[in-house]
Amino acid sequence: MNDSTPAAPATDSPSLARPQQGEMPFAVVLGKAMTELPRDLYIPPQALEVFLEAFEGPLDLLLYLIRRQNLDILEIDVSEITEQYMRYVELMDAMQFELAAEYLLMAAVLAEIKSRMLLPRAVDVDEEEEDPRAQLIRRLQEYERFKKAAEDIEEMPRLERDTWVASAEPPDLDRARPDPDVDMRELLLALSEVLRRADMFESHHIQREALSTRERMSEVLEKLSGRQFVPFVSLFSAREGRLGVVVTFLAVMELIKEALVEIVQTENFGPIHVKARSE
Amino acid sequence: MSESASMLVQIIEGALLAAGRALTVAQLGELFEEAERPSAVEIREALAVVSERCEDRGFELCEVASGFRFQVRQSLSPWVARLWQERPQKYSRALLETLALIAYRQPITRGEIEEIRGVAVSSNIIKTLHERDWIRVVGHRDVPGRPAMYATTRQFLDYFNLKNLDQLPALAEIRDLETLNAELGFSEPLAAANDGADQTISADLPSAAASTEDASSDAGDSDSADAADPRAPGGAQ
Amino acid sequence: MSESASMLVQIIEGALLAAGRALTVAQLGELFEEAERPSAVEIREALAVVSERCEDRGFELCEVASGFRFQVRQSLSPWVARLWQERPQKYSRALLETLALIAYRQPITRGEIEEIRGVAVSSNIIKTLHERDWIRVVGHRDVPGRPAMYATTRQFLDYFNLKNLDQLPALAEIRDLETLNAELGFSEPLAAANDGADQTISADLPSAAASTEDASSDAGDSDSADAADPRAPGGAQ
Repeated sequence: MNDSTPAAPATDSPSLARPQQGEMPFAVVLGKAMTELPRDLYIPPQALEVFLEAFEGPLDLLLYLIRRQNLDILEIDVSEITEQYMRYVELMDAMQFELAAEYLLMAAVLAEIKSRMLLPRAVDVDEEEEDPRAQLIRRLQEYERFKKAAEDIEEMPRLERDTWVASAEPPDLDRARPDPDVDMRELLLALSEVLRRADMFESHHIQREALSTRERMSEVLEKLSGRQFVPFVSLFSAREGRLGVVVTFLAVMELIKEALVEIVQTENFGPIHVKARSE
Repeated sequence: MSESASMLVQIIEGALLAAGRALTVAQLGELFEEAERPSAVEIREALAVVSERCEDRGFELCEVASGFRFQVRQSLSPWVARLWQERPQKYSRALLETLALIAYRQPITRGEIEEIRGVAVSSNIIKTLHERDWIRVVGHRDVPGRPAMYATTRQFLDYFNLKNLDQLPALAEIRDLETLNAELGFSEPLAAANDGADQTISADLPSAAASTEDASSDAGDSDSADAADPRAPGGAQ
Repeated sequence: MSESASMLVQIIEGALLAAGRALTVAQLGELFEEAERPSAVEIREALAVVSERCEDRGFELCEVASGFRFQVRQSLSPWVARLWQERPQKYSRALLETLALIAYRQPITRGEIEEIRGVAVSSNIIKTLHERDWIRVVGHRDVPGRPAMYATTRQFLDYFNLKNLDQLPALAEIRDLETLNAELGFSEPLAAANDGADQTISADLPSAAASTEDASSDAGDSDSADAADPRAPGGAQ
């Protein structure tokens, strides 16, 4: 660690931790707005940080250097670019060593390429190994594609800047909430639960027959509602057959037992009338 | 209409729709650089054109207290309202218990339900069941207060795909359901049933009765201690 | 236009404006009772009419990933933007490059993004992209550390006015290295580099492969001194 570098722990200052990741490519340095990249290699030390932020990393810096020479990536003069690149990195080094790690790595790559180019080529050696220059070119090309893609995305029409979703006031709404669904099993479980709670689960038996009787009880009561006397016979329907008649009869008996209906016969063998007790 | 007037109309339309709220004539004017700002009269004229162009469309220009805004036509409310249709909620356990008691013990009064459940039945539950047309008052018991007696309705039977109350699963089946419940590892039977219904059974009602039978026979098969034929009560299908 | 067709057009217009978001053809269908529900074809026909009726208006009908929506015409943005005091958010190059890599190379891990960009990706960028709902984690790569793989979302497409990823601008072409190697007169074949290029190409979106092929033939045509068939390596596609 270089003790002389200004203390800039990554945790304290996000802008220094990854300067090349800064949200703003340019900033105000010593009250002066940086609107352009430096034209020559001299970077005022105070501006280095800002300068670094202008680049998205070593690949971006390399691309910048290549472009400044009006060169195609494929024609880069590794020697010259390396010289320039190293001078930038030296500046960084003097400033803030830890900021420049990724740049230093690139410097090493460049130095390796340069040294290889100086050596005579052995055709049949290292067939397997990729030419570091080709690898660098490929990385630069690949990076450049996405740098361009990012620019394209920036240009794409987008919401809140170029267009807005149209909306209008909805009409007054009658928001009927749909009815909940009920599964028969829920009903059964509810019943079992309530009966168990009532401690009736063991002792209470409801017979299948009783149910149809109870249903008929409801029907009879409904027929009687709001009326004085209803002829007993009118409660029966021949269409229902014998079973129906029996169920109705049992229902009426049950209603009488529960004191829900009153049964009236004014004379022997006369017509029987039924009346709801509470009406 | 001149070109600039047509442009003004478009800008007003765009701004009102982008804002999604009412804008005053002054606010519309502020969309323009001072040098190009149309007069209030021009803006009002343009608003009149905007309004005209809404004829026969799904929306109209309205002037409200806070300015002008586009509104979707009231006549479209039946369709548009479906955009906000809320998901149905689940019924409370209290409601289901009340409904079960009315179904199985009808005709039954509220007092009788409360006696069995051990807690008061809220008026909301009775109201909800009435509104759903699942219960009806079939008479009044001749005791002090003449309480209403409740029974289930045809709509109730229709909803559960039953021809008559006989087709309600017999209480004996509940034991199997309890087994099923335990098998499914639900600690709280009813809450579990609510959740479980969605997952285990496709909740579509026509098949509900059949699934219950399946459930009961499954439970029976998996539990040999269950001596009684679990299919017997299900035979009412 | 029949009366019911005209009504359908109005309902669609009203619903899209009331919703204030994109609606799919299916969602538009759900505005109707099942018995009256228009077919998807009828809805699409009505949408075509809706679109036509926007001509010369301040808004237009657009189809994005989430369906159809009305949008304010881009040409009006200089005026409409004044409705808001704040300037629209600017996004850093780092964020846009990261987003571009995720969009074009999805699914991709943070490590892979860093490899191509040559620098670390700050957690803030990933966080911002998540918060905007533009990216999501679609899985984890089965390598040490099981890094998350990122992909873009429908919200990303909606925000950038896209129907699908195919509508992203085509990636810039990469000239075939083998061809160029020959052009530049290097004696050493750049075999390894070429392998690498193939790998990256296959990872591209469907449309990228075509452009790469174009690129290789362009490069070949431009240099007649090139004796070897320049298309040979490209033929491996």
